[in-house]
Amino acid sequence: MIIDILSWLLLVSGGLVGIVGAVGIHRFPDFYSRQHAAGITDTLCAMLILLGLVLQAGLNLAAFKLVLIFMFLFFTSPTTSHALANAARHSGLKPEVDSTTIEDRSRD
Amino acid sequence: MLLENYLMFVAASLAFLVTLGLALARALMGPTVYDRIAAINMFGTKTVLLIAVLAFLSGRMDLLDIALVYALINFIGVVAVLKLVVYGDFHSSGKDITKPVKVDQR
Amino acid sequence: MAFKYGVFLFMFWLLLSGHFEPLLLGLGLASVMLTIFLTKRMYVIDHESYPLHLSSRLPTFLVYIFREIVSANIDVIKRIMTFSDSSISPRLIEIPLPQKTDLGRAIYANAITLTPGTVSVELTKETIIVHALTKETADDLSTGNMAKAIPDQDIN
Amino acid sequence: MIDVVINVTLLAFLAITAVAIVRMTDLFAIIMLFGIFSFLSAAMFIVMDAVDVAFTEAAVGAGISTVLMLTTIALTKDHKEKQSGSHRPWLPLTVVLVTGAALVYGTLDIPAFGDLQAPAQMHVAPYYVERSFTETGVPNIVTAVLASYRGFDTLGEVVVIFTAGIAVLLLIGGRRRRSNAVGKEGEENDA
Repeated sequence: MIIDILSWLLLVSGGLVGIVGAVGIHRFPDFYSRQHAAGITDTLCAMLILLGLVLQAGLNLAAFKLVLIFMFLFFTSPTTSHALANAARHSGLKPEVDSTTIEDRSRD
Repeated sequence: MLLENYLMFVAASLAFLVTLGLALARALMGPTVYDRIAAINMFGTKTVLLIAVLAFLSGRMDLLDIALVYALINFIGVVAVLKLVVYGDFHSSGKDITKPVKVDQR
Repeated sequence: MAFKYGVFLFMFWLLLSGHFEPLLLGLGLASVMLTIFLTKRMYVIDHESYPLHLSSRLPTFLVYIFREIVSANIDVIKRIMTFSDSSISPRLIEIPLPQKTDLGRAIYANAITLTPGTVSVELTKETIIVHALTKETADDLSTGNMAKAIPDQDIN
Repeated sequence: MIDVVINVTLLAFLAITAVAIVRMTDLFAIIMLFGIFSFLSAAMFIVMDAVDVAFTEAAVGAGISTVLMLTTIALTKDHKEKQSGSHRPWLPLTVVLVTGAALVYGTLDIPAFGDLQAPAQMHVAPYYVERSFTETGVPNIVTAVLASYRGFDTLGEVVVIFTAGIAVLLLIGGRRRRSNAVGKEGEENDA
Protein backbone atom coordinates (compact mmCIF):
# COMPACT_ATOMS: atom_id res chain seq x y z
CA MET A 1 0.00 0.00 0.00
CA ILE A 2 2.74 2.44 0.98
CA ILE A 3 4.72 1.25 -2.02
CA ASP A 4 1.75 2.02 -4.26
CA ILE A 5 1.42 5.54 -2.88
CA LEU A 6 5.14 6.08 -3.29
CA SER A 7 5.16 4.99 -6.90
CA TRP A 8 2.08 7.12 -7.57
CA LEU A 9 4.02 10.11 -6.27
CA LEU A 10 7.16 9.21 -8.21
CA LEU A 11 5.42 8.53 -11.51
CA VAL A 12 3.22 11.63 -11.41
CA SER A 13 6.07 13.93 -10.36
CA GLY A 14 8.28 12.34 -13.02
CA GLY A 15 5.66 13.07 -15.67
CA LEU A 16 5.31 16.65 -14.45
CA VAL A 17 9.08 17.16 -14.44
CA GLY A 18 9.18 15.86 -18.00
CA ILE A 19 6.52 18.35 -19.08
CA VAL A 20 8.40 21.18 -17.35
CA GLY A 21 11.58 20.21 -19.20
CA ALA A 22 9.68 20.18 -22.49
CA VAL A 23 8.27 23.62 -21.71
CA GLY A 24 11.83 24.71 -20.97
CA ILE A 25 13.09 23.85 -24.45
CA HIS A 26 10.48 26.25 -25.80
CA ARG A 27 10.98 28.99 -23.24
CA PHE A 28 14.75 29.43 -23.27
CA PRO A 29 16.21 31.77 -25.87
CA ASP A 30 19.07 29.89 -27.53
CA PHE A 31 20.39 26.41 -28.16
CA TYR A 32 22.87 26.26 -25.28
CA SER A 33 20.36 27.21 -22.59
CA ARG A 34 17.83 24.81 -24.09
CA GLN A 35 20.31 22.03 -23.42
CA HIS A 36 19.89 22.57 -19.70
CA ALA A 37 16.15 22.08 -20.01
CA ALA A 38 16.69 18.94 -22.07
CA GLY A 39 19.08 17.74 -19.35
CA ILE A 40 16.22 17.73 -16.85
CA THR A 41 14.33 15.10 -18.80
CA ASP A 42 17.46 13.01 -19.13
CA THR A 43 18.28 12.98 -15.42
CA LEU A 44 15.59 13.74 -12.85
CA CYS A 45 12.60 12.68 -14.96
CA ALA A 46 14.20 9.35 -15.88
CA MET A 47 15.24 8.79 -12.25
CA LEU A 48 11.74 9.40 -10.88
CA ILE A 49 9.94 7.34 -13.49
CA LEU A 50 12.29 4.37 -13.38
CA LEU A 51 12.35 4.39 -9.56
CA GLY A 52 8.57 4.36 -9.52
CA LEU A 53 8.52 1.45 -11.96
CA VAL A 54 11.12 -0.48 -9.94
CA LEU A 55 8.93 -0.14 -6.86
CA GLN A 56 6.05 -1.65 -8.84
CA ALA A 57 8.18 -4.42 -10.33
CA GLY A 58 9.61 -5.75 -7.06
CA LEU A 59 12.81 -7.77 -6.93
CA ASN A 60 13.03 -9.61 -10.25
CA LEU A 61 14.49 -9.47 -13.74
CA ALA A 62 12.23 -6.57 -14.72
CA ALA A 63 13.72 -4.42 -11.97
CA PHE A 64 17.21 -5.37 -13.16
CA LYS A 65 16.36 -4.29 -16.68
CA LEU A 66 14.97 -0.99 -15.44
CA VAL A 67 18.18 -0.34 -13.52
CA LEU A 68 20.09 -1.20 -16.69
CA ILE A 69 18.04 1.29 -18.72
CA PHE A 70 18.80 3.93 -16.13
CA MET A 71 22.52 3.13 -16.29
CA PHE A 72 22.55 3.48 -20.06
CA LEU A 73 20.82 6.84 -19.84
CA PHE A 74 23.13 7.89 -17.00
CA PHE A 75 26.24 7.15 -19.05
CA THR A 76 25.13 8.17 -22.53
CA SER A 77 23.16 11.35 -21.92
CA PRO A 78 26.09 13.52 -20.70
CA THR A 79 28.22 12.23 -23.58
CA THR A 80 25.53 13.20 -26.06
CA SER A 81 24.99 16.62 -24.49
CA HIS A 82 28.70 17.37 -24.43
CA ALA A 83 29.20 16.21 -28.02
CA LEU A 84 26.23 18.30 -29.12
CA ALA A 85 27.45 21.45 -27.35
CA ASN A 86 30.99 20.90 -28.59
CA ALA A 87 29.80 20.43 -32.17
CA ALA A 88 27.65 23.55 -31.97
CA ARG A 89 30.54 25.61 -30.63
CA HIS A 90 32.91 24.31 -33.29
CA SER A 91 30.47 25.17 -36.03
CA GLY A 92 30.57 28.77 -34.81
CA LEU A 93 27.19 28.96 -33.11
CA LYS A 94 27.50 31.79 -30.59
CA PRO A 95 25.67 31.49 -27.28
CA GLU A 96 23.58 34.42 -26.10
CA VAL A 97 25.67 35.26 -23.07
CA ASP A 98 24.35 37.66 -20.51
CA SER A 99 27.24 39.52 -18.96
CA THR A 100 30.69 38.04 -18.59
CA THR A 101 32.39 36.31 -21.45
CA ILE A 102 35.18 33.80 -21.22
CA GLU A 103 37.96 36.29 -21.82
CA ASP A 104 36.79 38.60 -19.01
CA ARG A 105 36.36 35.70 -16.70
CA SER A 106 39.77 34.15 -17.20
CA ARG A 107 41.48 37.43 -16.40
CA ASP A 108 40.25 37.83 -12.84
CA MET B 1 -4.11 -5.37 -11.62
CA LEU B 2 -5.61 -2.88 -9.20
CA LEU B 3 -7.41 0.03 -10.76
CA GLU B 4 -5.33 2.59 -8.82
CA ASN B 5 -2.09 1.07 -10.07
CA TYR B 6 -3.43 0.99 -13.61
CA LEU B 7 -4.38 4.65 -13.39
CA MET B 8 -0.90 5.76 -12.36
CA PHE B 9 0.63 4.22 -15.46
CA VAL B 10 -2.09 5.90 -17.50
CA ALA B 11 -1.23 9.27 -15.93
CA ALA B 12 2.48 8.81 -16.62
CA SER B 13 1.93 7.84 -20.25
CA LEU B 14 -0.39 10.80 -20.82
CA ALA B 15 2.29 13.13 -19.43
CA PHE B 16 4.77 11.53 -21.82
CA LEU B 17 2.48 12.13 -24.77
CA VAL B 18 2.39 15.85 -23.91
CA THR B 19 6.19 15.90 -23.62
CA LEU B 20 6.58 14.08 -26.95
CA GLY B 21 4.34 16.65 -28.61
CA LEU B 22 6.39 19.56 -27.26
CA ALA B 23 9.67 17.93 -28.30
CA LEU B 24 8.25 17.24 -31.77
CA ALA B 25 7.28 20.91 -32.07
CA ARG B 26 10.86 21.92 -31.22
CA ALA B 27 12.22 19.48 -33.78
CA LEU B 28 9.95 20.96 -36.44
CA MET B 29 10.60 24.60 -35.57
CA GLY B 30 14.20 24.45 -34.33
CA PRO B 31 16.09 27.32 -35.93
CA THR B 32 19.47 25.58 -35.97
CA VAL B 33 20.29 21.99 -36.83
CA TYR B 34 21.55 21.47 -33.27
CA ASP B 35 18.16 22.39 -31.84
CA ARG B 36 16.69 19.65 -33.95
CA ILE B 37 19.27 17.08 -32.87
CA ALA B 38 18.73 17.98 -29.21
CA ALA B 39 14.97 17.68 -29.63
CA ILE B 40 15.38 14.28 -31.28
CA ASN B 41 17.65 13.11 -28.50
CA MET B 42 15.00 14.16 -25.99
CA PHE B 43 12.35 12.46 -28.10
CA GLY B 44 14.33 9.24 -28.01
CA THR B 45 14.79 9.37 -24.24
CA LYS B 46 11.11 9.99 -23.76
CA THR B 47 10.24 7.10 -26.07
CA VAL B 48 12.43 4.80 -23.98
CA LEU B 49 10.63 5.85 -20.81
CA LEU B 50 7.23 5.63 -22.52
CA ILE B 51 7.95 2.08 -23.65
CA ALA B 52 9.02 1.16 -20.11
CA VAL B 53 5.74 2.54 -18.74
CA LEU B 54 3.78 0.76 -21.50
CA ALA B 55 5.42 -2.50 -20.47
CA PHE B 56 3.88 -2.14 -17.04
CA LEU B 57 0.60 -0.83 -18.45
CA SER B 58 0.12 -3.92 -20.60
CA GLY B 59 1.89 -6.29 -18.21
CA ARG B 60 4.33 -7.51 -20.87
CA MET B 61 7.81 -7.36 -19.41
CA ASP B 62 9.55 -8.29 -22.69
CA LEU B 63 8.87 -4.73 -23.81
CA LEU B 64 11.66 -3.67 -21.45
CA ASP B 65 14.16 -5.32 -23.82
CA ILE B 66 12.99 -2.98 -26.56
CA ALA B 67 13.42 -0.02 -24.24
CA LEU B 68 17.02 -1.16 -23.68
CA VAL B 69 17.68 -1.46 -27.41
CA TYR B 70 16.19 1.98 -27.97
CA ALA B 71 18.34 3.61 -25.32
CA LEU B 72 21.44 2.33 -27.12
CA ILE B 73 20.29 3.07 -30.66
CA ASN B 74 19.31 6.60 -29.74
CA PHE B 75 22.81 7.26 -28.46
CA ILE B 76 24.52 5.76 -31.50
CA GLY B 77 22.23 7.60 -33.90
CA VAL B 78 22.80 10.99 -32.29
CA VAL B 79 26.57 10.55 -32.15
CA ALA B 80 26.62 9.44 -35.80
CA VAL B 81 24.61 12.51 -36.82
CA LEU B 82 26.96 14.76 -34.86
CA LYS B 83 30.03 13.21 -36.42
CA LEU B 84 28.62 13.89 -39.84
CA VAL B 85 27.61 17.44 -38.96
CA VAL B 86 31.04 18.29 -37.60
CA TYR B 87 33.27 16.59 -40.15
CA GLY B 88 30.88 16.31 -43.07
CA ASP B 89 32.08 12.74 -43.42
CA PHE B 90 32.28 9.52 -41.45
CA HIS B 91 35.93 8.87 -42.12
CA SER B 92 37.53 12.18 -42.94
CA SER B 93 39.85 11.82 -39.98
CA GLY B 94 40.53 9.30 -37.26
CA LYS B 95 39.55 11.79 -34.61
CA ASP B 96 36.55 11.28 -32.42
CA ILE B 97 34.37 14.26 -31.60
CA THR B 98 34.17 13.18 -28.00
CA LYS B 99 37.91 13.71 -27.64
CA PRO B 100 39.24 17.13 -26.64
CA VAL B 101 39.94 19.30 -29.64
CA LYS B 102 42.12 22.38 -29.79
CA VAL B 103 40.45 25.77 -29.58
CA ASP B 104 40.98 27.52 -32.84
CA GLN B 105 38.05 29.90 -33.16
CA ARG B 106 36.71 31.88 -30.31
CA MET C 1 41.68 -11.48 -18.73
CA ALA C 2 39.44 -12.50 -21.58
CA PHE C 3 38.12 -15.39 -19.52
CA LYS C 4 37.01 -13.04 -16.73
CA TYR C 5 35.17 -10.93 -19.26
CA GLY C 6 33.57 -14.06 -20.65
CA VAL C 7 32.24 -15.08 -17.23
CA PHE C 8 30.98 -11.55 -16.64
CA LEU C 9 29.28 -11.43 -20.04
CA PHE C 10 27.67 -14.82 -19.50
CA MET C 11 26.21 -13.74 -16.14
CA PHE C 12 24.94 -10.63 -17.90
CA TRP C 13 23.34 -12.80 -20.58
CA LEU C 14 21.67 -14.96 -17.90
CA LEU C 15 20.27 -11.91 -16.13
CA LEU C 16 18.92 -10.48 -19.38
CA SER C 17 17.36 -13.67 -20.71
CA GLY C 18 16.26 -15.51 -17.58
CA HIS C 19 16.24 -18.88 -19.40
CA PHE C 20 18.03 -21.99 -18.11
CA GLU C 21 17.29 -24.68 -20.73
CA PRO C 22 20.41 -26.46 -22.07
CA LEU C 23 19.80 -25.46 -25.70
CA LEU C 24 19.46 -21.77 -24.84
CA LEU C 25 22.41 -21.87 -22.47
CA GLY C 26 24.51 -23.28 -25.30
CA LEU C 27 23.35 -20.55 -27.68
CA GLY C 28 24.15 -17.91 -25.07
CA LEU C 29 27.59 -19.39 -24.50
CA ALA C 30 28.25 -19.36 -28.25
CA SER C 31 27.29 -15.70 -28.54
CA VAL C 32 29.48 -14.80 -25.54
CA MET C 33 32.44 -16.54 -27.17
CA LEU C 34 31.82 -14.75 -30.46
CA THR C 35 31.71 -11.42 -28.62
CA ILE C 36 34.97 -12.14 -26.79
CA PHE C 37 36.62 -13.15 -30.07
CA LEU C 38 35.51 -9.93 -31.77
CA THR C 39 36.56 -7.68 -28.88
CA LYS C 40 39.97 -9.32 -28.74
CA ARG C 41 40.39 -8.75 -32.45
CA MET C 42 39.41 -5.09 -32.00
CA TYR C 43 41.80 -4.62 -29.04
CA VAL C 44 38.98 -3.22 -26.91
CA ILE C 45 40.02 -5.05 -23.75
CA ASP C 46 42.44 -2.91 -21.77
CA HIS C 47 42.71 -1.49 -18.27
CA GLU C 48 40.41 1.41 -19.03
CA SER C 49 37.34 -0.51 -20.06
CA TYR C 50 36.82 -1.84 -16.54
CA PRO C 51 38.41 0.48 -13.95
CA LEU C 52 38.42 -1.80 -10.93
CA HIS C 53 40.82 0.39 -8.94
CA LEU C 54 38.19 3.10 -8.56
CA SER C 55 35.42 0.81 -7.32
CA SER C 56 36.05 1.52 -3.63
CA ARG C 57 35.38 5.21 -4.06
CA LEU C 58 32.33 4.69 -6.23
CA PRO C 59 29.56 4.70 -3.54
CA THR C 60 30.50 8.05 -1.98
CA PHE C 61 30.84 9.58 -5.41
CA LEU C 62 27.45 8.23 -6.51
CA VAL C 63 25.73 9.61 -3.39
CA TYR C 64 27.37 12.98 -3.99
CA ILE C 65 26.50 13.15 -7.68
CA PHE C 66 22.89 12.10 -7.15
CA ARG C 67 22.38 14.75 -4.50
CA GLU C 68 23.91 17.34 -6.82
CA ILE C 69 21.72 16.23 -9.72
CA VAL C 70 18.50 16.49 -7.70
CA SER C 71 19.27 19.92 -6.23
CA ALA C 72 20.41 21.29 -9.62
CA ASN C 73 17.27 19.92 -11.26
CA ILE C 74 15.01 21.61 -8.74
CA ASP C 75 16.84 24.88 -9.30
CA VAL C 76 16.48 24.73 -13.09
CA ILE C 77 12.80 23.73 -12.81
CA LYS C 78 12.15 26.79 -10.65
CA ARG C 79 13.83 28.97 -13.24
CA ILE C 80 11.76 27.48 -16.04
CA MET C 81 8.53 28.04 -14.17
CA THR C 82 9.21 31.71 -13.40
CA PHE C 83 8.24 33.18 -16.75
CA SER C 84 10.47 36.21 -16.92
CA ASP C 85 13.63 36.89 -18.86
CA SER C 86 15.55 37.86 -15.73
CA SER C 87 15.34 34.35 -14.29
CA ILE C 88 18.30 33.14 -16.33
CA SER C 89 21.60 34.77 -17.24
CA PRO C 90 23.52 32.34 -19.45
CA ARG C 91 27.29 32.66 -19.67
CA LEU C 92 30.39 30.77 -20.76
CA ILE C 93 33.05 30.26 -18.11
CA GLU C 94 36.43 28.60 -18.09
CA ILE C 95 37.37 26.58 -15.03
CA PRO C 96 40.53 24.63 -14.20
CA LEU C 97 40.66 20.90 -14.85
CA PRO C 98 42.75 19.46 -12.01
CA GLN C 99 42.40 15.78 -12.95
CA LYS C 100 45.49 14.16 -14.39
CA THR C 101 44.17 10.99 -16.01
CA ASP C 102 41.87 10.71 -18.99
CA LEU C 103 39.36 8.77 -16.94
CA GLY C 104 39.21 11.37 -14.19
CA ARG C 105 38.83 14.18 -16.71
CA ALA C 106 36.04 12.32 -18.48
CA ILE C 107 34.24 11.70 -15.18
CA TYR C 108 34.57 15.36 -14.20
CA ALA C 109 33.27 16.65 -17.55
CA ASN C 110 30.39 14.18 -17.49
CA ALA C 111 29.51 15.12 -13.91
CA ILE C 112 29.35 18.77 -14.93
CA THR C 113 27.09 17.91 -17.84
CA LEU C 114 24.90 15.60 -15.76
CA THR C 115 23.90 18.39 -13.38
CA PRO C 116 21.45 20.58 -15.28
CA GLY C 117 22.41 24.23 -15.35
CA THR C 118 25.94 23.47 -16.51
CA VAL C 119 27.08 21.80 -19.73
CA SER C 120 30.75 21.21 -20.47
CA VAL C 121 31.29 22.55 -23.94
CA GLU C 122 34.97 21.99 -24.58
CA LEU C 123 38.01 20.39 -22.97
CA THR C 124 41.53 21.67 -23.36
CA LYS C 125 44.70 20.47 -21.63
CA GLU C 126 44.24 22.37 -18.36
CA THR C 127 40.84 24.00 -18.54
CA ILE C 128 37.29 23.13 -19.31
CA ILE C 129 34.84 25.55 -20.90
CA VAL C 130 31.38 25.37 -19.37
CA HIS C 131 28.11 26.92 -20.42
CA ALA C 132 26.24 27.87 -17.26
CA LEU C 133 22.59 28.83 -17.12
CA THR C 134 22.88 31.30 -14.26
CA LYS C 135 25.44 33.26 -12.31
CA GLU C 136 24.87 31.14 -9.20
CA THR C 137 25.64 27.83 -10.92
CA ALA C 138 28.71 29.36 -12.54
CA ASP C 139 30.03 30.64 -9.20
CA ASP C 140 29.21 27.33 -7.57
CA LEU C 141 31.29 25.48 -10.15
CA SER C 142 34.18 27.93 -9.89
CA THR C 143 34.69 27.08 -6.22
CA GLY C 144 35.97 23.67 -7.35
CA ASN C 145 33.98 21.66 -4.83
CA MET C 146 32.89 19.21 -7.47
CA ALA C 147 36.41 18.70 -8.75
CA LYS C 148 37.47 17.48 -5.29
CA ALA C 149 34.70 14.88 -5.23
CA ILE C 150 35.82 13.20 -8.45
CA PRO C 151 37.81 10.00 -7.94
CA ASP C 152 41.14 10.46 -9.62
CA GLN C 153 43.86 9.20 -7.27
CA ASP C 154 45.39 5.72 -6.96
CA ILE C 155 45.87 5.33 -10.69
CA ASN C 156 49.02 3.62 -11.75
CA MET D 1 -9.34 2.90 -23.61
CA ILE D 2 -5.89 4.35 -22.91
CA ASP D 3 -4.61 2.23 -25.80
CA VAL D 4 -6.89 4.12 -28.14
CA VAL D 5 -5.79 7.50 -26.78
CA ILE D 6 -2.10 6.63 -27.12
CA ASN D 7 -2.63 5.18 -30.58
CA VAL D 8 -4.54 8.18 -31.87
CA THR D 9 -2.00 10.63 -30.43
CA LEU D 10 0.96 8.74 -31.88
CA LEU D 11 -0.81 8.50 -35.22
CA ALA D 12 -1.43 12.26 -35.18
CA PHE D 13 2.27 12.84 -34.44
CA LEU D 14 3.13 10.48 -37.31
CA ALA D 15 0.91 12.44 -39.70
CA ILE D 16 2.45 15.75 -38.59
CA THR D 17 5.95 14.35 -39.05
CA ALA D 18 5.10 12.98 -42.49
CA VAL D 19 3.68 16.31 -43.66
CA ALA D 20 6.73 18.13 -42.27
CA ILE D 21 9.05 15.72 -44.11
CA VAL D 22 7.23 16.45 -47.36
CA ARG D 23 7.32 20.21 -46.83
CA MET D 24 10.97 20.50 -45.78
CA THR D 25 13.89 21.10 -48.11
CA ASP D 26 16.83 20.64 -45.75
CA LEU D 27 17.95 17.04 -46.15
CA PHE D 28 19.59 16.89 -42.72
CA ALA D 29 16.36 17.88 -41.00
CA ILE D 30 14.47 15.35 -43.10
CA ILE D 31 16.73 12.50 -42.00
CA MET D 32 16.34 13.52 -38.38
CA LEU D 33 12.58 13.61 -38.78
CA PHE D 34 12.81 10.10 -40.24
CA GLY D 35 14.37 9.07 -36.96
CA ILE D 36 11.40 10.51 -35.07
CA PHE D 37 9.06 8.81 -37.54
CA SER D 38 10.67 5.47 -36.81
CA PHE D 39 10.52 5.99 -33.04
CA LEU D 40 6.82 6.85 -33.31
CA SER D 41 5.92 3.91 -35.51
CA ALA D 42 7.80 1.52 -33.22
CA ALA D 43 5.87 2.89 -30.24
CA MET D 44 2.68 2.19 -32.18
CA PHE D 45 3.79 -1.37 -32.91
CA ILE D 46 4.38 -1.82 -29.21
CA VAL D 47 0.94 -0.54 -28.29
CA MET D 48 -0.48 -3.05 -30.79
CA ASP D 49 1.55 -5.90 -29.19
CA ALA D 50 3.84 -6.54 -32.17
CA VAL D 51 7.05 -6.76 -30.15
CA ASP D 52 9.17 -8.39 -32.87
CA VAL D 53 8.26 -5.82 -35.49
CA ALA D 54 9.07 -3.09 -33.00
CA PHE D 55 12.49 -4.65 -32.45
CA THR D 56 13.18 -4.64 -36.18
CA GLU D 57 11.91 -1.10 -36.53
CA ALA D 58 14.20 0.04 -33.71
CA ALA D 59 17.30 -1.57 -35.18
CA VAL D 60 16.68 -0.88 -38.88
CA GLY D 61 14.56 2.27 -38.90
CA ALA D 62 16.22 4.32 -36.20
CA GLY D 63 19.71 2.83 -36.38
CA ILE D 64 20.91 1.48 -39.70
CA SER D 65 18.81 3.48 -42.14
CA THR D 66 19.66 6.78 -40.42
CA VAL D 67 23.36 6.04 -40.70
CA LEU D 68 22.96 4.87 -44.31
CA MET D 69 21.09 8.00 -45.36
CA LEU D 70 23.64 10.19 -43.59
CA THR D 71 26.44 8.38 -45.40
CA THR D 72 24.65 9.01 -48.67
CA ILE D 73 24.48 12.72 -47.90
CA ALA D 74 28.15 12.73 -46.94
CA LEU D 75 29.01 11.08 -50.26
CA THR D 76 26.93 13.41 -52.38
CA LYS D 77 27.80 16.60 -50.48
CA ASP D 78 24.57 18.27 -51.48
CA HIS D 79 22.54 19.19 -48.45
CA LYS D 80 19.78 21.18 -50.08
CA GLU D 81 17.04 19.83 -52.27
CA LYS D 82 16.77 21.79 -55.47
CA GLN D 83 13.30 23.01 -56.23
CA SER D 84 12.09 24.79 -59.29
CA GLY D 85 9.10 27.06 -58.78
CA SER D 86 7.13 25.91 -61.82
CA HIS D 87 7.08 22.26 -60.80
CA ARG D 88 3.48 21.01 -60.45
CA PRO D 89 3.38 17.34 -59.49
CA TRP D 90 -0.20 16.60 -60.51
CA LEU D 91 0.44 13.22 -62.12
CA PRO D 92 2.35 11.74 -59.13
CA LEU D 93 -0.29 13.13 -56.79
CA THR D 94 -3.04 11.40 -58.76
CA VAL D 95 -1.16 8.11 -58.77
CA VAL D 96 -0.61 8.31 -55.02
CA LEU D 97 -4.24 9.19 -54.32
CA VAL D 98 -5.56 6.34 -56.50
CA THR D 99 -3.17 3.83 -54.89
CA GLY D 100 -4.10 5.02 -51.43
CA ALA D 101 -7.81 4.76 -52.17
CA ALA D 102 -7.32 1.21 -53.48
CA LEU D 103 -5.41 0.24 -50.35
CA VAL D 104 -8.06 1.72 -48.06
CA TYR D 105 -10.71 -0.15 -50.08
CA GLY D 106 -8.69 -3.31 -49.57
CA THR D 107 -8.64 -2.88 -45.77
CA LEU D 108 -12.43 -3.19 -45.74
CA ASP D 109 -12.10 -6.93 -46.34
CA ILE D 110 -9.55 -7.46 -43.56
CA PRO D 111 -10.99 -9.17 -40.47
CA ALA D 112 -11.23 -7.08 -37.30
CA PHE D 113 -8.13 -6.54 -35.12
CA GLY D 114 -7.67 -9.57 -32.87
CA ASP D 115 -10.60 -11.48 -34.40
CA LEU D 116 -10.55 -15.11 -33.27
CA GLN D 117 -12.47 -16.29 -36.34
CA ALA D 118 -9.99 -14.76 -38.80
CA PRO D 119 -8.50 -17.27 -41.29
CA ALA D 120 -4.98 -16.58 -40.03
CA GLN D 121 -5.92 -17.80 -36.56
CA MET D 122 -7.73 -20.95 -37.75
CA HIS D 123 -5.19 -23.18 -39.51
CA VAL D 124 -1.47 -23.13 -38.72
CA ALA D 125 -1.43 -20.66 -35.83
CA PRO D 126 -2.95 -23.10 -33.29
CA TYR D 127 -0.44 -25.74 -34.38
CA TYR D 128 2.50 -23.38 -33.71
CA VAL D 129 1.05 -22.25 -30.39
CA GLU D 130 0.59 -25.82 -29.19
CA ARG D 131 3.66 -27.59 -30.58
CA SER D 132 6.45 -25.08 -31.25
CA PHE D 133 8.01 -25.25 -27.80
CA THR D 134 8.09 -29.04 -27.59
CA GLU D 135 9.31 -29.38 -31.17
CA THR D 136 12.04 -26.75 -31.24
CA GLY D 137 12.76 -25.79 -27.62
CA VAL D 138 12.65 -22.07 -28.35
CA PRO D 139 10.41 -20.10 -25.96
CA ASN D 140 9.44 -17.35 -28.43
CA ILE D 141 6.94 -18.60 -31.03
CA VAL D 142 7.84 -16.04 -33.68
CA THR D 143 11.52 -16.93 -33.38
CA ALA D 144 10.66 -20.63 -33.60
CA VAL D 145 8.65 -20.08 -36.79
CA LEU D 146 11.27 -17.88 -38.43
CA ALA D 147 14.38 -19.84 -37.52
CA SER D 148 13.08 -23.40 -37.48
CA TYR D 149 9.85 -23.99 -39.42
CA ARG D 150 10.75 -21.51 -42.13
CA GLY D 151 14.50 -21.86 -41.76
CA PHE D 152 15.31 -22.03 -45.48
CA ASP D 153 13.08 -19.06 -46.19
CA THR D 154 14.91 -17.03 -43.58
CA LEU D 155 18.25 -18.21 -44.92
CA GLY D 156 17.31 -16.80 -48.33
CA GLU D 157 16.35 -13.47 -46.80
CA VAL D 158 19.60 -13.31 -44.87
CA VAL D 159 21.57 -13.99 -48.04
CA VAL D 160 19.78 -11.15 -49.81
CA ILE D 161 20.43 -8.73 -46.95
CA PHE D 162 24.06 -9.83 -46.67
CA THR D 163 24.57 -9.23 -50.39
CA ALA D 164 23.03 -5.79 -50.11
CA GLY D 165 25.26 -5.00 -47.15
CA ILE D 166 28.38 -6.05 -49.05
CA ALA D 167 27.32 -3.91 -52.01
CA VAL D 168 26.87 -0.88 -49.77
CA LEU D 169 30.25 -1.49 -48.12
CA LEU D 170 31.89 -1.76 -51.54
CA LEU D 171 30.37 1.54 -52.66
CA ILE D 172 31.38 3.44 -49.50
CA GLY D 173 34.72 1.73 -48.97
CA GLY D 174 35.78 2.17 -52.58
CA ARG D 175 35.26 5.88 -52.26
CA ARG D 176 37.27 6.00 -49.06
CA ARG D 177 40.33 4.41 -50.64
CA ARG D 178 40.24 6.81 -53.56
CA SER D 179 39.96 9.87 -51.31
CA ASN D 180 42.89 8.62 -49.25
CA ALA D 181 44.96 8.09 -52.36
CA VAL D 182 44.27 11.63 -53.46
CA GLY D 183 45.18 12.67 -49.92
CA LYS D 184 42.82 15.60 -49.78
CA GLU D 185 41.50 15.11 -46.28
CA GLY D 186 42.73 13.84 -42.96
CA GLU D 187 46.28 13.73 -41.68
CA GLU D 188 45.93 10.33 -40.05
CA ASN D 189 44.24 7.38 -41.71
CA ASP D 190 44.18 4.78 -38.99
CA ALA D 191 42.16 1.88 -40.30
